[in-house]
Amino acid sequence: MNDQAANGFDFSIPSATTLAPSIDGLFYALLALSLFATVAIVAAIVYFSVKYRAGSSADRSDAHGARLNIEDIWIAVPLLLFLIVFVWSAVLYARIFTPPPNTTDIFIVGKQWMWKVQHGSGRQEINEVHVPLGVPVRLVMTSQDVIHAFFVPAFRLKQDVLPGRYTALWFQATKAGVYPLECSEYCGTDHARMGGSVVVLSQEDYERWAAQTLPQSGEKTHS
Amino acid sequence: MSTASARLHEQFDTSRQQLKASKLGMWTFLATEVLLFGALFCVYSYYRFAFPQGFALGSKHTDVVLGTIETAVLLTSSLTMALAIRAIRLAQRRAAVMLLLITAAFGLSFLGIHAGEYVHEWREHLFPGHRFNDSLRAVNGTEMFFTLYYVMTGLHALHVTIGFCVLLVLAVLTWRGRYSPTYFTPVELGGLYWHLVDIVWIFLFPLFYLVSRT
Amino acid sequence: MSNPSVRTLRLYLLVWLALMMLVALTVASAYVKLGSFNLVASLLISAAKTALVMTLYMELRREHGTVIVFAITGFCWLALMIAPTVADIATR
Amino acid sequence: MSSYLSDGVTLRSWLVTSDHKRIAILFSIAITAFFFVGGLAATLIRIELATPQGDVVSADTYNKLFTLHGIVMVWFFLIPSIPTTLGNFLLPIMIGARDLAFPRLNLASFYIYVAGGIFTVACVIAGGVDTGWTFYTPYSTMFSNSYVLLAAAGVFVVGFSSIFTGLNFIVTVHTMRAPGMKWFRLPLFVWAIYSTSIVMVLATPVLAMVLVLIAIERIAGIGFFDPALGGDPILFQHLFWFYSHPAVYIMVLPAMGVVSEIITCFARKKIFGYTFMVYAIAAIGVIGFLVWGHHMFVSGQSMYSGLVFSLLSFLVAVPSAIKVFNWTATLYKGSISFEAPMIYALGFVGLFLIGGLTGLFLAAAAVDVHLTQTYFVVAHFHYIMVGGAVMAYLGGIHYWWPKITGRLYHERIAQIAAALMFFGFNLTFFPQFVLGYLGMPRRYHEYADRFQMLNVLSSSGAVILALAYVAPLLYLTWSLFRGERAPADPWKAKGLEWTIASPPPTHNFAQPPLVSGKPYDYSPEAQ
Repeated sequence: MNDQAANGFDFSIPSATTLAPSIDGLFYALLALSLFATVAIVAAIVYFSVKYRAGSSADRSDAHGARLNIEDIWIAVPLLLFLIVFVWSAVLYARIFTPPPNTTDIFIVGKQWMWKVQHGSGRQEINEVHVPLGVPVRLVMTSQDVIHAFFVPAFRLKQDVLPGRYTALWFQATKAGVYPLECSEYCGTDHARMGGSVVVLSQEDYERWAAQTLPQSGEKTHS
Repeated sequence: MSTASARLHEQFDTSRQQLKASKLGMWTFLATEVLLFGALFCVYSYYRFAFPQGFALGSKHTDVVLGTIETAVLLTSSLTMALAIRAIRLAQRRAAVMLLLITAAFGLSFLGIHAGEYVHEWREHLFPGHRFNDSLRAVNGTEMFFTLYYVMTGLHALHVTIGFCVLLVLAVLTWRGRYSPTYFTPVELGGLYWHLVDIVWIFLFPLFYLVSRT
Repeated sequence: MSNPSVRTLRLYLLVWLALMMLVALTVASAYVKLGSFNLVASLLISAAKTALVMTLYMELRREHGTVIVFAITGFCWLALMIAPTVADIATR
Repeated sequence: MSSYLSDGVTLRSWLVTSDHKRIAILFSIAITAFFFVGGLAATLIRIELATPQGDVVSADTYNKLFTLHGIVMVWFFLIPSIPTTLGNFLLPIMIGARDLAFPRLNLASFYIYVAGGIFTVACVIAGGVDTGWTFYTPYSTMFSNSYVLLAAAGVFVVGFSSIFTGLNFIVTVHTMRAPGMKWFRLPLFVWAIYSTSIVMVLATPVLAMVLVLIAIERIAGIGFFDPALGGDPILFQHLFWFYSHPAVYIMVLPAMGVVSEIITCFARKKIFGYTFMVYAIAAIGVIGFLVWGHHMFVSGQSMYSGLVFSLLSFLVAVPSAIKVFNWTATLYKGSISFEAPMIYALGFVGLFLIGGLTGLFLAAAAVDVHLTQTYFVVAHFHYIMVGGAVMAYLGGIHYWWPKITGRLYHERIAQIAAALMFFGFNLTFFPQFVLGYLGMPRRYHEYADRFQMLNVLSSSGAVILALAYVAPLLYLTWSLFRGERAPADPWKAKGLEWTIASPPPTHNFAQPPLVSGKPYDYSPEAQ
């Protein structure tokens, strides 16, 4: 696990898929919008509080001159900004939920408190998912018992895994490495221990790895 | 009929205001009843959309004759309930008591018919769970149809039972002359409740008995 | 002794008759192969019955506007709940 | 001079009272008790999370703790808090009535609340419930072996207390306003409580039915959300969130009403854009019912539903934005003083602003895919509920304390406690936004080492917050017995409640007051 400085002030997480930068882009845009609004409002409150504090000699004539057109402005402006952000987010959301046609499919079964993974080549693994770099990968997931959620912070993606039906999560990895995997939908006692990792290998390494059909836990099979 | 008038509660200024408050309070309560049943109608809509064949097949196994009779019985009980309130307005106490008792009797007969249906369905292995008849279970959604059928008609039957008790109490109080053409709010509120229970059945009947009979 | 605000017996019986006919109609409509229109028909008939019961038996027509709004709000909120929920499974 | 407090001092006169003011006090005692039960659970959670390993409590105990914290805080403190205490006490007085429309129903509502509380306490004693306050199926119905039925019964019962209180307020506002008190002369607090009551009445029945369905499925082993039967767990989420999102507006709308009253009084200025504020309250109440799907962007809900719910969630943010702008504009050209209620109110505006803006991150479906089910969401809703609703509740308690108890509290201590609470709150919950972005999931008993620094910050903030919450309990209780006697209108505020004695007589008004103008006719004295 290439963990960053164990508990230093490192407030960044890797961005390891094609969609991650776009999602981060929208995130930081919203952050900027929020910072601006917060600073503006708090500054106004502080300024008014100081200038018009009880007993101050500020000019208070025409205090109740209700300029209602300002009311329309601060209805229209937020509405407009919100619609812009909505369209931006809607386009991204659609891309997140529409896998490209030719994906490498990996089958995942969530079970109370572990992830069972089955690759196309027959290779199986527990709590670890090896995926190829640079090609679209689609995880076809279902659950054996309760609702879990397959969450990889470095990919900025998560998808609930439901019993009784399949849910899918697609991504295209852009950086090799090992990224933490977490279960983010509460699923019982060891919900916090249901983590694992997603290992991104280059295309050739993945093929060579997937070809070996040694069972991951290493006990000798009779064949 | 004695000109009994309401005891004006001290927080009200006029009895007209008190009547308006009771009516508004009752209608708000009826709105919560609509939404209480509404959650079940929402579950019904969701699964009817998901399993159209299952619901059609399930509906064919309900007894449409008894269902129709029940609907007629409940609608007629709404008539007698409305006539009972009309009778009180015309100060015909004896007629009002009779009509209230007839309405209660209709309610009871509805419950009786419905109990009969449940017994019949128990024998035909139509209760969900391990006893559910396998040929029906093969069609997706049929068992869900019957799960919904028992929960929704069961909750409705519970409301009919409550209504039945309310009607008996109202009949006794009317017999004792508690109400008069100028004050009969409790009977009116009881009537509103009874009509709503009838309206719920008006929707339950086609959704369970008449999904498709072809 | 007739109190003007009281409706004639005839009206109550007429409403009852209409309700009975609507019951017959809804049962009959189930035996006709209309496909998805079966559901629409049965809901419309039920709505008609409900309207009859509410306006006349529950005397909504004579009530203050607020009470009518309260009476209708429950059903509107029900639609607000069912429509998006069914839309979800329909577009999944 | 006899008041509602001195009319009858026997326990019986309190336990079977039908005076809305006494019922408000009964509620406030019960609610404060539950607040500290939930608070204790929160303290244990924060202690556990100070270290990455799960070393203070076992995983099972931790799951029961956060579930208890959720259930108690949501249903036994936040939802009843302002409506049943300040609402019960002030609504009749503010509209010039002698009492609520159905006083006995009001008392019944209190005892139903207590009955629900008894179920929940029984559930804790029996061994607790570990499904989270959201009761998601199939875990809550098929897999959890904790006391789910007892918890569901407690919430089911307390739901009816909410419905009856809402019904009582709606009928009272419609039928018992004093002469001249037209709809658009109602104080914004009354508008907020009225809109909250409509949301309570229309949303809570669906919660009651969902809990019944969980009970049926858990007892009978078959039911609506069981995948083996073709059931769909997502349908449970639809029904649950159809109630639970409006529930968050039940929690914040009354707080908005309180803040409007406080800011106008301490800025000595009419509210800016009264009509827009009323329409904003109504809009929040109605649109609040259409947005529940934003809790389910990654739950398996269809993409198109997600987009529609995302759009509607952005629309519901607009009325909240209007309110924040109007509160700020009210300060313009006022004569602002900073007693404790005003610190709470301004604190509310700041924290509610951050809570609302982070809500936009979650309404944007694409960003929500990353942020949902992490501590970002935990921080968001705590900014709205704790930074918003609890701050406003305490602001309201301080603002109307002289009116309710006839006593003055110690101003300096109250201001310090309010400031300490503001600081402690931010230290507790702001780090959680960063934790959420870094990918720390919710409801985790153990977490990765890289999250420890921020968790330690948050836990230390929680200690300060806990202290800040204990302070009002102490100095307000002290003021009950030793506080100075309060005049009828200590803040020189406008509003019918300030025209009668402190504490008010049992029947509020000798004869119904005549209302002539719009509320808040303050005029800032140009010193």
